[in-house]
Amino acid sequence: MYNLILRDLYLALYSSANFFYTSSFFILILVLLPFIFGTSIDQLQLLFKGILWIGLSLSIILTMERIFNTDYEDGSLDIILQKNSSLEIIVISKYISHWVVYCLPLFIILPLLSLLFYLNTSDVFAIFLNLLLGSFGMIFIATFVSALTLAAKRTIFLKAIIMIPLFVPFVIFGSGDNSWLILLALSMLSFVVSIYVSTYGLRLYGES
Amino acid sequence: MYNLILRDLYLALYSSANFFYTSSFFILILVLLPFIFGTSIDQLQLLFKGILWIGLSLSIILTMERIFNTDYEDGSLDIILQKNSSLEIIVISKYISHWVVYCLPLFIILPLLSLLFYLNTSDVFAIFLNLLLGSFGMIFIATFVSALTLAAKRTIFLKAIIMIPLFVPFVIFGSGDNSWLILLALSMLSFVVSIYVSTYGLRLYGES
Amino acid sequence: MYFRVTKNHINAIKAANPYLILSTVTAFVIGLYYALIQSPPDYIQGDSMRIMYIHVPSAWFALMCYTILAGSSVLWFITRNPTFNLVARSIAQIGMMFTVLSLVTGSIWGKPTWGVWWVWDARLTSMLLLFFLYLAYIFLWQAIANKDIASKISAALAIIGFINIPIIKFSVDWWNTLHQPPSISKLSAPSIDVSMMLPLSIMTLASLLFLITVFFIRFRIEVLDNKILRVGDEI
Amino acid sequence: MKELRIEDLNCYRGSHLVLKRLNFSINSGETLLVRGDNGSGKTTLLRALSNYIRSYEGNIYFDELKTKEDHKYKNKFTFIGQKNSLKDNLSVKKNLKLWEFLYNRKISPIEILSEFNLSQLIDDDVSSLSDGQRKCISIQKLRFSESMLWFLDEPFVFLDEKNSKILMKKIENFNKKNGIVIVTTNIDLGLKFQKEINLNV
Amino acid sequence: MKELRIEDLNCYRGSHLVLKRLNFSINSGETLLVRGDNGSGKTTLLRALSNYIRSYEGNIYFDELKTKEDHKYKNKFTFIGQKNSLKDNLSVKKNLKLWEFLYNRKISPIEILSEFNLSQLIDDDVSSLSDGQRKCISIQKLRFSESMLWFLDEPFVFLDEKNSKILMKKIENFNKKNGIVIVTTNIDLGLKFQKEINLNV
Ligand code: HEM
Ligand SMILES: Nc1ncnc2c1ncn2[C@@H]1O[C@H](COP(=O)(O)OP(=O)(O)OP(=O)(O)O)[C@@H](O)[C@H]1O
Ligand SMILES: Nc1ncnc2c1ncn2[C@@H]1O[C@H](COP(=O)(O)OP(=O)(O)OP(=O)(O)O)[C@@H](O)[C@H]1O
Ligand SMILES: [Mg+2]
Ligand SMILES: [Mg+2]
Repeated sequence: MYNLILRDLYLALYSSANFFYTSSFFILILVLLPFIFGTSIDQLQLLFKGILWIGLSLSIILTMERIFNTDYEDGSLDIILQKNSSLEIIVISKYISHWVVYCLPLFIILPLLSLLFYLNTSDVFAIFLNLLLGSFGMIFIATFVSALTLAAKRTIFLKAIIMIPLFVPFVIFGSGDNSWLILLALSMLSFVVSIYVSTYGLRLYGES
Repeated sequence: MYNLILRDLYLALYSSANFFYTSSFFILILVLLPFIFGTSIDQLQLLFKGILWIGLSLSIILTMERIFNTDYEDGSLDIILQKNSSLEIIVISKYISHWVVYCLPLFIILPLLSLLFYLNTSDVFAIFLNLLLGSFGMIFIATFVSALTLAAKRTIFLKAIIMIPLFVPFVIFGSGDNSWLILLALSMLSFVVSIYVSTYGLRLYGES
Repeated sequence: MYFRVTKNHINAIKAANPYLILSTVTAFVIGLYYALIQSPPDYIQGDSMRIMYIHVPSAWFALMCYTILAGSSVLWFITRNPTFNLVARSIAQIGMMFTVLSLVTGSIWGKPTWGVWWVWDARLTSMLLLFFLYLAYIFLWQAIANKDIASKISAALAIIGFINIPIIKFSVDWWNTLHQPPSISKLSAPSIDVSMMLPLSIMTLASLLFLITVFFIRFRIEVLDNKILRVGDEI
Repeated sequence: MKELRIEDLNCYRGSHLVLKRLNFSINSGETLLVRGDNGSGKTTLLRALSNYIRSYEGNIYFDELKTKEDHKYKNKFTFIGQKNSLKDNLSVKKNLKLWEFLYNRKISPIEILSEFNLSQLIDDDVSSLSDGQRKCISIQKLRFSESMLWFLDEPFVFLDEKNSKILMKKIENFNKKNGIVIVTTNIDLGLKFQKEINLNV
Repeated sequence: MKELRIEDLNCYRGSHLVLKRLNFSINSGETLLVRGDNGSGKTTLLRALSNYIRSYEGNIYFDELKTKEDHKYKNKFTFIGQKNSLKDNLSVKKNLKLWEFLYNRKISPIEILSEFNLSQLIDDDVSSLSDGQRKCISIQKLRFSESMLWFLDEPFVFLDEKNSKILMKKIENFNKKNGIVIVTTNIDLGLKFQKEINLNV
């Protein structure tokens, strides 16, 4: 398991998807805001949270192909399946490595970003907590959709139809206040579903 | 030229999720706006325009891999380069097909969306015009960045970093009022730069 | 025939290195002495304005480095002399460093003067974009395996990105923003007190020396990495 | 009688001189077999002949025109490499339709597939084909362009004996119609062609 | 003395029965050559032997244990297919590092590359290697797992004569150490192995 995670991190570090890129992406999205909506502080504070959520969902959607697909295409997935004792371990290490690579950067630069958008500490903490719990859930969802689409080809539309509605509750509750309990529940629910469906998808993949 | 455009449209129709995917994502985001940012009408109208611009930029960034990269990876680009009399024609037909597939949907649903946000006709028309001119320019930019980065693989984020600064002028003027002339000028400028740089990128690709 | 880097040039650069380092350090010591101890505090801003002595030179050099970067890329396209390409590549990192420095010092300065770390005005934001342009230039070069092509492509990017420079430079005049309009670099009478002018000049000189030192070190590495010396000239 | 002639061709890949002072010529109706070890530059040679690589030194003439400068040269050759120009997630039929657009030429899918006896695969996804089946379809790009030059980069790889024979037959027929073929290979296929060069030093 | 035994193997791909009542067995120290036309199911067979395909009928035994049920079977075989598990945009060295993580085993890159005389490519990007060079590296996955079974799907494809010989030598040495090898091919390579089956009907 550690090996698999290390490997994914190594891969992310040296191929395009590294920390810098991801965090720059978020900063850049946020940089567009003042140009569009003007520089009034209240306005920007209001938008900040919403845009973070949109940014997070997009960056997960944008990169979900990388969870299993790239490894599938070049045959590394065969080795991963062979060399690990259980499918659950594979799935869980993918959660971890994908989260570290594509979500963690957001949380590291979040304090900086909230400075730029004039938020105070307690607000930042609430946003942080919501985003954190939400990002877990969204990674779980992305992983199982990615595993499912490995097995069943020509499901691009299916993929779109599954992903987006599942992200909606996270975005709605995430941008509300005091909703971390709901997000926690949602994430736990999606964890259970995801671990089950992802391993199912991986098991089917061999047959395809 | 028509053939190349038809081919891209055919391909998009049967394989690409993103048409459906991105447009449904942005409809959803727009529909979710009240949930994310609260429900005052004035507020929403203000946000509406901005979110459209963010949506447009993101959906172009999201899909730019498809302008040249997928064809490059499976070798179709070799055929395209060989069978067309000039690189300019290839680039221009890519502009058209990509715009039809990834921007047109937004303009088709725009009237519907603006109903939802209580906008009046003249406002909608202004927004429409700005977005239209801006989308041209942004497609030009996306195309040349895509051509330039052909040799660099799997670099979604890198492309985003290059592109977003270039999108900024569009977004600034686009979300202002009465700025269609500036947008027109910007688009024309980026057309000139793009056609030159894209053909340059395509010419280099063969060597790599 | 165009100018070529030879073994002699490289050796000269290598020989000059210790002197450059020494003079940079000296200039910084003197400059900081004047900036921090000798010069009077500003009567409105107090001691916080001392950060200007770092902020202003690094902002200037951030812009200057990009100008050199874009300029040598253009020259490289015209003359195909690989030396220009190496100059461009050597200057990029330094430029990025100055950009970061001016962003950081600027926002440290912003806290006491504006009350916030950051404002979204045109100059500041375009400076942030400049940082991303540097970043993109450096990453793009690394992301392309064939270095021949990588140089061409990143040169093209550098030239396109040059649009940003006039935007940064004139943003303060064009848009009404919070940021200080030019008071020093106005060509006619500088509207600044001599007691501040002196440390600022020394600090500018020190930063310039620093730029040159780092540039030569990087340039030497680039030359050695890229084997552009003629046969027989290898080191 | 047309001639493809290479004069003193030097070609770099990266910083590495791959093709070194290469000279040869072939005439209408002939096939040239290019042999060479892995990494000896066979693929590079074909890509230079196809104008994808243009930074070579030396000259390539076809019909006494420099290929780099002849604007009509584009329509005179077909290059079949290892990338098979097939979209994995589409059916064979839809892929052939895409080729029709690319080459601007209509050919019935059945006609194309039946040559290698693959008609039953018409509605299958490309991703579910075997390697050999994919290769056969890729080779059929030859049908789409009416060119006088075929550049085939290891075309026999993945093909079984039956399909190799079909391809050999195609090459022979093409030669009879005055076509010029260049085939690369890195092993001894036991095939006889009119001319042969070896890129090993 | 260990034995790999296939009994009455039926295997469907999609709705299509690809392997039909297949029976054979091999013992330690032997190599089996599987021949068959394109689409005859060679790759399918190897993937069934490697447990990637599990929906077959019939049984596969290794060392008298059903492979489908033996949890330790995972560590007993290595499958080398057409996909080469290399990331195009990384250097060879970094790719080998990734393999070290995947297989949880450290081997010096030079040791791996020198076997096929590729040491000079260590810092090159995989995307700039020739097809044969890539294939050689892919085959070296064999070094990473200490298994008793090698399943090689058309391993000689893209290899030149020299490299084919090196691979043959590897197979022979492995046989001497009691390893079992199954090799597929669709053409007559002129190679002699202990056993041979043909999947054509
Ligand atoms: C992160 C925030 C900041 C950034 C990115 C920034 C950027 C820049 C840039 C690019 C220049 C060079 C302009 C030129 O050469 O025309 C500059 C100059 C200058 N900045 Fe800032 N700045 C920041 C914050 C501040 C603050 C807070 C102050 C003080 C209130 C300040 C005062 C000055 C002054 C006095 C100059 C010299 C202007 C001249 O005479 O040319 N800056 N800054
Ligand atoms: N894009 C590239 N950049 C740098 N070097 C390259 C590139 N493409 C190929 N090479 C190098 O050029 C040499 C020749 O490659 P080429 O693909 O022409 O060989 P080949 O004869 O086709 O070999 P094979 O039999 O393995 O297909 C190889 O050593 C390879 O590493
Ligand atoms: N995922 C799949 N879904 C449906 N059918 C498949 C799938 N994979 C392979 N097939 C079919 O199964 C048959 C056997 O394929 P297989 O890849 O085993 O052939 P092979 O003997 O390896 O051929 P080759 O010599 O071309 O590699 C082929 O007809 C192929 O079309
Ligand atoms: Mg080759
Ligand atoms: Mg096979």
